[in-house]
Amino acid sequence: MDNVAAAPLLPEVREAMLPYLGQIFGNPQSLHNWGDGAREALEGAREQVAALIGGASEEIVFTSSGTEANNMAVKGIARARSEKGKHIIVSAIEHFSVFNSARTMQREGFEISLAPVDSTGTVIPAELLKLVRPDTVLISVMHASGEVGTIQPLAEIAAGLPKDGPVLHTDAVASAGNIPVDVKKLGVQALSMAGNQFNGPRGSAALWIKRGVRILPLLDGGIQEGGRRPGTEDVPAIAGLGKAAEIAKRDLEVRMERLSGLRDMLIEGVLGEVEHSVLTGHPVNRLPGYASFCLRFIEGEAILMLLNSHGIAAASGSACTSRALKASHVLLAMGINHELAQGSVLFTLGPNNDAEDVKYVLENLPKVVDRLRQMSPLYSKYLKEQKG
Amino acid sequence: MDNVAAAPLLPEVREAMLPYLGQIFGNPQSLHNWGDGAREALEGAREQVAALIGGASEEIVFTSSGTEANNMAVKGIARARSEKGKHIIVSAIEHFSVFNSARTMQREGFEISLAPVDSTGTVIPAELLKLVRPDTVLISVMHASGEVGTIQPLAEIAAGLPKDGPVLHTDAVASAGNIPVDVKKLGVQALSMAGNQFNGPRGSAALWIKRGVRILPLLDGGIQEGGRRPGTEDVPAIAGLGKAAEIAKRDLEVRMERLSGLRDMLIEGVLGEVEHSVLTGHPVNRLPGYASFCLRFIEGEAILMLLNSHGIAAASGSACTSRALKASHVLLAMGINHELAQGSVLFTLGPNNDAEDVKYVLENLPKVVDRLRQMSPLYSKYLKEQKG
Amino acid sequence: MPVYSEKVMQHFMNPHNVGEIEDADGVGEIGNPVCGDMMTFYIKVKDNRIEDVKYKTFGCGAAIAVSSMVSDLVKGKTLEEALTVTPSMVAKELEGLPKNKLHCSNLGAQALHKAIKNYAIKNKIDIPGLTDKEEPEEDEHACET
Amino acid sequence: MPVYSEKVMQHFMNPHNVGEIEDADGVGEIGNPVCGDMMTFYIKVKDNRIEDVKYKTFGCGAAIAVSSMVSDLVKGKTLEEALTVTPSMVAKELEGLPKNKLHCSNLGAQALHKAIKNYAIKNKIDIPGLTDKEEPEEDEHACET
Ligand SMILES: Cc1ncc(COP(=O)(O)O)c(C=O)c1O
Ligand SMILES: Cc1ncc(COP(=O)(O)O)c(C=O)c1O
Repeated sequence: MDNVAAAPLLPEVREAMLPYLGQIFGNPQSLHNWGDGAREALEGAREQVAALIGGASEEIVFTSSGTEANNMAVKGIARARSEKGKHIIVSAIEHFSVFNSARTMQREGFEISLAPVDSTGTVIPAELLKLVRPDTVLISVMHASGEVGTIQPLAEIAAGLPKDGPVLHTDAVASAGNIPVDVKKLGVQALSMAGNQFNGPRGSAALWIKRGVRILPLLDGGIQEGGRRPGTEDVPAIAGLGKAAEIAKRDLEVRMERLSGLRDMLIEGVLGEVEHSVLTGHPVNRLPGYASFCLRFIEGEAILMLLNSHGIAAASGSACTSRALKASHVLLAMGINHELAQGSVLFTLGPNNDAEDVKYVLENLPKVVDRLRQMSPLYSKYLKEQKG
Repeated sequence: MDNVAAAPLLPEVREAMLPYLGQIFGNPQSLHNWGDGAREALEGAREQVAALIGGASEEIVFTSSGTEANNMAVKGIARARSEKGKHIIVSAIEHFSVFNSARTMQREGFEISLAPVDSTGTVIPAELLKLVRPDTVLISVMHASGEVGTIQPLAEIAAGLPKDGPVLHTDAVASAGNIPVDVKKLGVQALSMAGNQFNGPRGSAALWIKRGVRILPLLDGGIQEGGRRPGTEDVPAIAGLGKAAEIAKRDLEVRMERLSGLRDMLIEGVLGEVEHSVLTGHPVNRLPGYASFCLRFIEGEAILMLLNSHGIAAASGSACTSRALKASHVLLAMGINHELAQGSVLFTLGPNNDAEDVKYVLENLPKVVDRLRQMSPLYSKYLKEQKG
Repeated sequence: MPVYSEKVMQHFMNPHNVGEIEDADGVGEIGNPVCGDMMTFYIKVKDNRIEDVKYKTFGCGAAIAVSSMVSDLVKGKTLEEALTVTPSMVAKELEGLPKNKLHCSNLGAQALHKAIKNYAIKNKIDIPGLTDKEEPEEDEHACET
Repeated sequence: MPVYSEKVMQHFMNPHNVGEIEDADGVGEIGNPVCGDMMTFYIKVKDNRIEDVKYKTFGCGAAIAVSSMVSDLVKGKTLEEALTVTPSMVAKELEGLPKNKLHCSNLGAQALHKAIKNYAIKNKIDIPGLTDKEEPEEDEHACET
């Protein structure tokens, strides 16, 4: 149940891509006929993606990943607006692609403010709005967290911003295609999304930028995507992204209902059956397929490895799973201490999961946890303290 | 015969990609088993790509396009070395992804020098070496031109550089997979390449950076590609790139011989049968599949459109085909005047082309040219001048 | 979504009225090869009407289609009527042009306008709609319009 | 190319000698949960030999495998022999560890070392190979080693 990292490609999406891996191999920039099929695929996908988020198709720029879309948004908008001011606000729980892009802008002379979150991982609009200054040119707040699933009150933030003030960007990589996303309702001027987060292909992502908002390209080069994102277009990936967007829009409600049901079953089960477990993120305002926990006294990587031996895939925000060997900044920003953060585990449910899967996790997770606790010096200390 | 823009995917490459569009949908960063297949694909491809260019696999960073690889090289190396100096040399015929990246560095305080080319589009090593200064930190010279096919004397340039002096980067997007590319023989420290230029997939490209050469990432984010190029990896595209590299290496000689033969047949035919036509680029040191010309008195876009009506795909460096409405800077740098540059046409031959195709072009191109010349005020002026 | 409309393609593939008129009553030339587009329009005038119109065009697909469309639009028209042909009319009749090719539709109307002006000057007549439109002088170095 | 070697996986899935020794002759604890890894080693010494060794480990797969391997390597050895077990030996016996997990193999050897030291102090004896290796004092805030 690691659908985020390993979202299966929908068969329909695959079908939409295959022609472009075969005979329709044209270049959309070419004048000749063979380019026309590719151009149609590109423009069709642009409309499908725009429709998913309520934007206009000319406002969509295709990129190669959510990371690239976020880099382009943060750096491109900040650089384009640097004459108006050099202050950026990002939330404390942004993905590294936003967070580190902001840090790069810091090296380019910008000042960065971090908007805090509460214990559910929710940005506090009043706190964020207090940080806004006359020279604030960009605010980036994710739409939903890919680690704890919390959905952010973007519309409330947008409503509190001065007119013609900062540009509001949202990283909707974890949310787009999974919950309703409407750029107008959210009140944002730029939005990042990625196909592989809703059963579309890898290498397919997009940045929506409201008409009129200035942005400098991240990549310099030729004329593709109107010069905003040059480089030979990955037509099969883009065609797949379009199809995935169309399907996501079509099936959104049904899918949300189904996944929320499974998620709640999993959350209740884990909290009920695993002692010393806590839910991370917001209890209600969370992504449909996201069930995330911290399990005390044990460490995430070990949990994942044992789950894996039972055929269960999951993710973790523990230090050991991060390669940088640092516990998730998202968990820490929510006030979870380092020790508890080590026991983080995240299950993400997708179209291939059903109640049987959830039951299977609920059968095996307690065993895995127990086995690791039996090995844990922290747990034995805890038991001794309880006794003594 | 527009194989560059529309290179067909080799069936074997397609086969190598399909599994990753299906069941093996794991994330190479995941700890669980499903990630292992993806990780193996990634590391296997890294070795295949490294083998093609004579580098080490840890020195390969996958990117989404040749454009991105060039941006990363030019900006990343210049930024990483900016304390050593702020001077960059690029040749006058670089692709826009190198050229405009250099211009971006100019806005960041670097000085840029342009190394001139001769009338065959060849960089003159002695002229380039004259431009080298103590504060030159980066030199970028393409390996082969994607517009006129000329192969550059990189080894000669490398040999003339001071030890521990500037980093030499080459844009081998047009050459890698098509002619022998060996980073050691070329004497470069960084090299860009792209899969779709040798019948690999779109969205698959790589930057090779010699161990020890410092580079700042272009994209900020997570830990993929060792943090040098974060973002969810496009596993199918990378697997396809690996396969295409393997095949290119295996078939290189046979393919070069076959394509050079067809190319020379096309060049001789055009020069013989189309009056007022000139070959652009080097007569001998050129990419095997590249036949490029300027045809006087007529304009490239119109030529392409009429060729297309005969089922022939080609490209042009004319102002009208460029969207920016500027004639190719490559042709102009070679000393070709604006008027002649308008009549540019480029045929690129690939694995699907044979002698029949060349004959077909040679039958139809003269008709197309004639028809447009009959309409051309420049041609009628020329004829009147000849008479008068 | 091909680059050009069907109409453009029709005119490009089979342009109408291509050619020169040896004894033209008015000739107008515009553009230059440096910019990639150049047109020469020839008109034959009888009773204040454009009895015949021909042109030669060096340039892209749009330039050729625009020349053809302009010639169709003005053939048989009075000079005053012909002068009312605007670039946007031409573009509309062609079912649209890509944004970066709109300058071609300017060229077509301008070349015709120049041919009429040339006729007017040669014949020392004054045509309503002609003098009030000042031709922008071409600049060899400014190709974008 | 899985992250971990077969050997690491074997030890992780079936770690040897897990547990505590109630009446241990020496106890050594290292690491802290903030860093993600913590180990407590227990030894039972008889005739200068490690008659029994047990441990509890909080941490990643590598930390657990390393603990298991260290316990295997030193069980039955003399204290002097046990002190010759180095982190790189542990990593080698495990058929390699990912670069970013090498610090785990340091922890295992250090925890054992501490247990032996604890034994030496309690029994006021001097063991060759012990005093010349100064334990680096742990810093709560420096997790990387
Ligand atoms: C020499 C050269 N460099 C770079 C590129 C850009 O490659 P891409 O379109 O994959 O970004 C091209 C594309 O044709 C090229 O010919
Ligand atoms: C919220 C969020 N933003 C951005 C990203 C990065 O997306 P990608 O891996 O496609 O670059 C992720 C990835 O998980 C994410 O969850």
